[in-house]
Amino acid sequence: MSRLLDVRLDNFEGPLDLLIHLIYKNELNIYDIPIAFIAGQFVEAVNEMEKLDIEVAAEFINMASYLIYLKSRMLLPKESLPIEELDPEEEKFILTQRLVEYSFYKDIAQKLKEYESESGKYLMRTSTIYIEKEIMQTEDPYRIANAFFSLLEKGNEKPMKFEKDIVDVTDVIKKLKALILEKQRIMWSEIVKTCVSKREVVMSLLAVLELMRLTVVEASQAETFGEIVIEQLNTSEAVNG
Amino acid sequence: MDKEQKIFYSSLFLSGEPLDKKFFRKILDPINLENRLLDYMEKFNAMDLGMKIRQVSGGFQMVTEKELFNELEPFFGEKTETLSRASLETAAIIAYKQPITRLEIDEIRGVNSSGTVRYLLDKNLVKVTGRKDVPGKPLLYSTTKFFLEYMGINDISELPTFREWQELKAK
Amino acid sequence: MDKEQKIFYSSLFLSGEPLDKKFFRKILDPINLENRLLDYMEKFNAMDLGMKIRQVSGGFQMVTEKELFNELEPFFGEKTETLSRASLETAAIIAYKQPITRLEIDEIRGVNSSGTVRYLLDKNLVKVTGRKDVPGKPLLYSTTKFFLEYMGINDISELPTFREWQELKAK
Repeated sequence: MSRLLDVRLDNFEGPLDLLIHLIYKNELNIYDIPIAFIAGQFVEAVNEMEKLDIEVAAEFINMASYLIYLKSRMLLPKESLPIEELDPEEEKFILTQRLVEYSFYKDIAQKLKEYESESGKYLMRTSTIYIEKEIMQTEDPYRIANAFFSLLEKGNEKPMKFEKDIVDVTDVIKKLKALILEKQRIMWSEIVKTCVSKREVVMSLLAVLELMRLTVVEASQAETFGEIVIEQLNTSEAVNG
Repeated sequence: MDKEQKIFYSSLFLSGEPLDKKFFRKILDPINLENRLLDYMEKFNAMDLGMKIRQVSGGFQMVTEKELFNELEPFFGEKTETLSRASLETAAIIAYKQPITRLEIDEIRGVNSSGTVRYLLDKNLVKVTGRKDVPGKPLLYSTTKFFLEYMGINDISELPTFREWQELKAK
Repeated sequence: MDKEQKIFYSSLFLSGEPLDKKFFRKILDPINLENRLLDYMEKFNAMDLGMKIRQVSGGFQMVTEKELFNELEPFFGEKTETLSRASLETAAIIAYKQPITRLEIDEIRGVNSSGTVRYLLDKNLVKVTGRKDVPGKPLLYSTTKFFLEYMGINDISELPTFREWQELKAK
């Protein structure tokens, strides 16, 4: 049984976190890590943990192989290294920098956690209060009276207002004829747009049907619920009628 | 300062809305509580901080002083849009003809008023006060108390009459 | 009490978020204002009302005191989960290195941070502040004003510097 069983890998934010844990646990100097030792510890820890989230595991395994690589490099005599590769001491330095930097943020995260919990004890209202009009901005009752009685007066001047809305089918036919004459070809939806009331839409439909009966126009629809196209039939009667 | 007193002030600050005595009975020692709260309120108001604690129906509320209204209003004033012509017309019809159905309003205005009526309901200027006993049982609308406040009148009867309106208009 | 002082307190009472000096410069006499505001804050806090004025995210905010947390929390506390270690780490990196790309965060943490960054964005603790002028034009992230408010700090510079941290560690 390993002494690492008290810590599960998913308690670590990543391989750097685990490395720092191992460094502190073994009371090592972060600025001068014994690579061979830490590589051994790291690989051991990773090996013991089987049931890992795959994505996280990859990061741990990458780090394990990197440490083994670094360890083996450090064992080889310097002269045997290819020129283009970094000096293993330099690589170790870079790793140390990363660890120190990460360790800084790890501590800051801890600090933020304290801030968070402290700050959370101050309760506040997160919604702004808008002052009610204690001195209420009132509407002038005259405006209300004016709105009402003006309406009534308008109604008196034009007592036939509502009747005027009633459209006559012959008027609609006239309107449609003019439209079709002008455009040759018109969509039903365009006709609907020219209507001011539902009633006029119905009238327009009747008018179109009437114009079709008189073979003034022809209507076609490409698909069910599709757009209806109304086209003028090129007869002199249509143009003049 | 006494902890209870601090809790009283802090609760009112956090709430912003009125808190009733029932609330404070839950959070503070209920025995003889009301007298203490009134005492705390008085003390707070005596400090003259710009905020005041006022008694509202059944409770307390922390508000800002009336004297600061002009300074605070540009930043914290409730946005009151004045009513649009459509809303004004509809409100006027309801005010003079209440209770009235939507269809009857439509007839007077000559246009559909459902959007406007909904807006006035939202603004608490009108309310539903029943159904008319005709086929379809349409809803009846009336103006609210708030409408009276908004108009600065005490009673609907204070609205100008047709004669008064004509006289006013003539001027 | 001075009217200006009352306006200061009332504004903080009304506002649902910290108010910065810019706000008060609009509403109050801007000459030497900051000193006066700090003085008002001190006076208010000395009154020990249960509410406190604190300096946060570059502004002033009225909050309740920590000591009343246990009493007030059941009624006014918003249940919010605290940030996970991953979120805290990521937020820390963004706070110090802003503006920073996700890849740069990943490099420092040694793990993929896309989920965490998204979470912090959702929580309004970080925001996108542009794109880095490198191939792929990756997004740049910075911490928000709300991050400061959430942490109860006035400015990022209040966090320990790397050097300060190293010195502490050396001891």
